[in-house]
Amino acid sequence: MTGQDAAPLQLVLSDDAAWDEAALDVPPEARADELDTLTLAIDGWEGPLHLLLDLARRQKVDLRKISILALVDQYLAFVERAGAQRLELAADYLVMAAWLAWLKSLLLLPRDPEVQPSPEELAMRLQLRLQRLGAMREAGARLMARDRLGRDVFVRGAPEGLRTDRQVRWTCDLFALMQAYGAIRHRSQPVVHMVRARPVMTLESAIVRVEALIGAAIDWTELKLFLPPLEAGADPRLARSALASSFVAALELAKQGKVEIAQEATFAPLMLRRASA
Amino acid sequence: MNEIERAVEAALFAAEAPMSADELSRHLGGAEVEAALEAVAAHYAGRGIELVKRGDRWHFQTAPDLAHLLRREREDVRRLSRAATEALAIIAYQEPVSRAEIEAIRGVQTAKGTLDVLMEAGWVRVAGRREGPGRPTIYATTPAFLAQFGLESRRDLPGIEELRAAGLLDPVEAVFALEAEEEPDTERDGPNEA
Amino acid sequence: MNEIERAVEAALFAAEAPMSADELSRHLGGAEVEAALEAVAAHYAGRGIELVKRGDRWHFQTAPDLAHLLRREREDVRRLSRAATEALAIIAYQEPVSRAEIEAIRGVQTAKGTLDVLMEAGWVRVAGRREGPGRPTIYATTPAFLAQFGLESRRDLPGIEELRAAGLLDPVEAVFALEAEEEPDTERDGPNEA
Repeated sequence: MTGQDAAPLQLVLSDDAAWDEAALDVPPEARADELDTLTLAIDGWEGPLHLLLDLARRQKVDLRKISILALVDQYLAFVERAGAQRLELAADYLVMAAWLAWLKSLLLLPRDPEVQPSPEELAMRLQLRLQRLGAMREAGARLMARDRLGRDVFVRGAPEGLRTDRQVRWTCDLFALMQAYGAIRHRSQPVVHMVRARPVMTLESAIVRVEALIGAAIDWTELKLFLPPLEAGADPRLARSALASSFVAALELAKQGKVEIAQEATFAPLMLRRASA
Repeated sequence: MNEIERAVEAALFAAEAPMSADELSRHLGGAEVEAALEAVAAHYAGRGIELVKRGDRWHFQTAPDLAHLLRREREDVRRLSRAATEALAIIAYQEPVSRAEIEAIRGVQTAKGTLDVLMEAGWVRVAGRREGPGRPTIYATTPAFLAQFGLESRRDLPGIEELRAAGLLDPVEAVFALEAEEEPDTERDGPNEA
Repeated sequence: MNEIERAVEAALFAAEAPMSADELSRHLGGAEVEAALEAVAAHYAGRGIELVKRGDRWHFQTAPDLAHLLRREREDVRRLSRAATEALAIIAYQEPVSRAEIEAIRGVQTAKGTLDVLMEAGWVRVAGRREGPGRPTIYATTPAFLAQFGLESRRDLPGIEELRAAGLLDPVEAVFALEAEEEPDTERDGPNEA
């Protein structure tokens, strides 16, 4: 154990900002020199590795030559005193304490070849971790101490600014123009439905015709004979229309009680005669 | 270059606004800056930037003959969109037309930006207002339009018959006509009779 | 001083942000600017302002030795917490690194806000993901980081060569892999867990 053990224990729960003021631009070594009393800056240490590093720095030797045993003792002493002061330590500080106590026992006890890796190698690895963290802390401090933009060096206060005005040059060719116009013409053409005039016999004319002819026919007469005669070259569809219209005319006249309709069998000729009553 | 000149140069460079000799002197702890200002200004004469005095305040600025460097124009070539091409075609064939007329002919709404693009391209101009309800703005083509499309005048625009001959009119109907020839009568009549 | 040098000087003076030689060349209509940049930089050496290269970008700034004259009341520079400073150093010296790697070196968990602060300052960026288990996000520094700390490149990071030679910048992963291989879980967990 070192002489620092005798120093009065002082607990400082510093806030982060205060830490910055103290720590940032000052190399950690310099700070360690100033600390004659052991200051527990829990927030500043962040974790057990930071505390270990801080303790290691107090040995005032190159981190590579540090005495791991002494370091372990200091750390354990710290945890012990924190416990005595009823200071709540985060669990990871205690986990580290347990691990260090175990490491210390390995280092002090006669060598057990079964234990792999060897305690010396474990100690070396801890040392390497401390070196890495120490290197990064120093690097951070050196970075912060550089000539910084906006603090030590300044850019132009009121730059005119460079502007790139984008100008769009539009292109189009005559074919595209014509194509577009064609598309519009097609799209905007009014939709016209042409209904072709077709020779038909209307229901009205069929009723008139059948009613006129039925007056002369007293006997059953086939519906076909009521159809108008088909002229040569006439549209055959006119005949179909006349048949359909005449049939419907017959039904209509039957409904009116003017004719009677008979059919002997399915698809047999339709027969008409004047209603008897 | 002495230390006061260096300080003057740096301070004016970093300043957010032009500074008078007095302000500068105060900023630099009371140094005598007049001679330094003159020396620095002389040093920059003919360079890309210069130190100038406006009123009683000094500041750095770009050399006037290089002012064009501060604003650079970049050209992007872009193809006219379909909507813009259609609008342009309508204006070309039927000018002068209002936006409402363009919309009526296209059968779709035409965004304000579409006409803006055509005017930005320099092919379409506002040709006054149509007398009548709402006095709508009417649009017509420009000489640049004729130049772009290699036309002597608007009369050189292909006519409807030429468009038809080129197969650009009613392409859908043409396909139908072809089918009609091949189909028997009865089938074709079916859907046509109403 | 030739015209390209004048143009380079004027453009960089007027620019609101550092510019690479390519950007500058594009802005100046494709001019060959490399030689001019070197010439202008040489001309300003020792003056109150200087032309510096940070990463591949150039900008004018005041000479560092004049800081005492120019330092303003209001400080533009943010103070970083110690955690953020360490994280920044780890990222800068060992980029690209994952959060887990930062934590492995620092021995403590890194608060969410720590990396956010660095990214908000524009000094650190997400540099993709590392191929491998969990595909962790990895972080690297930005050109603004180099400009902020006056570094021409990451090679100029203070002491980086010595640290590399001492093996202190070896990938953390490798160290971990070694430990994981050789140590049973319980032993390894001791110092690692935060």
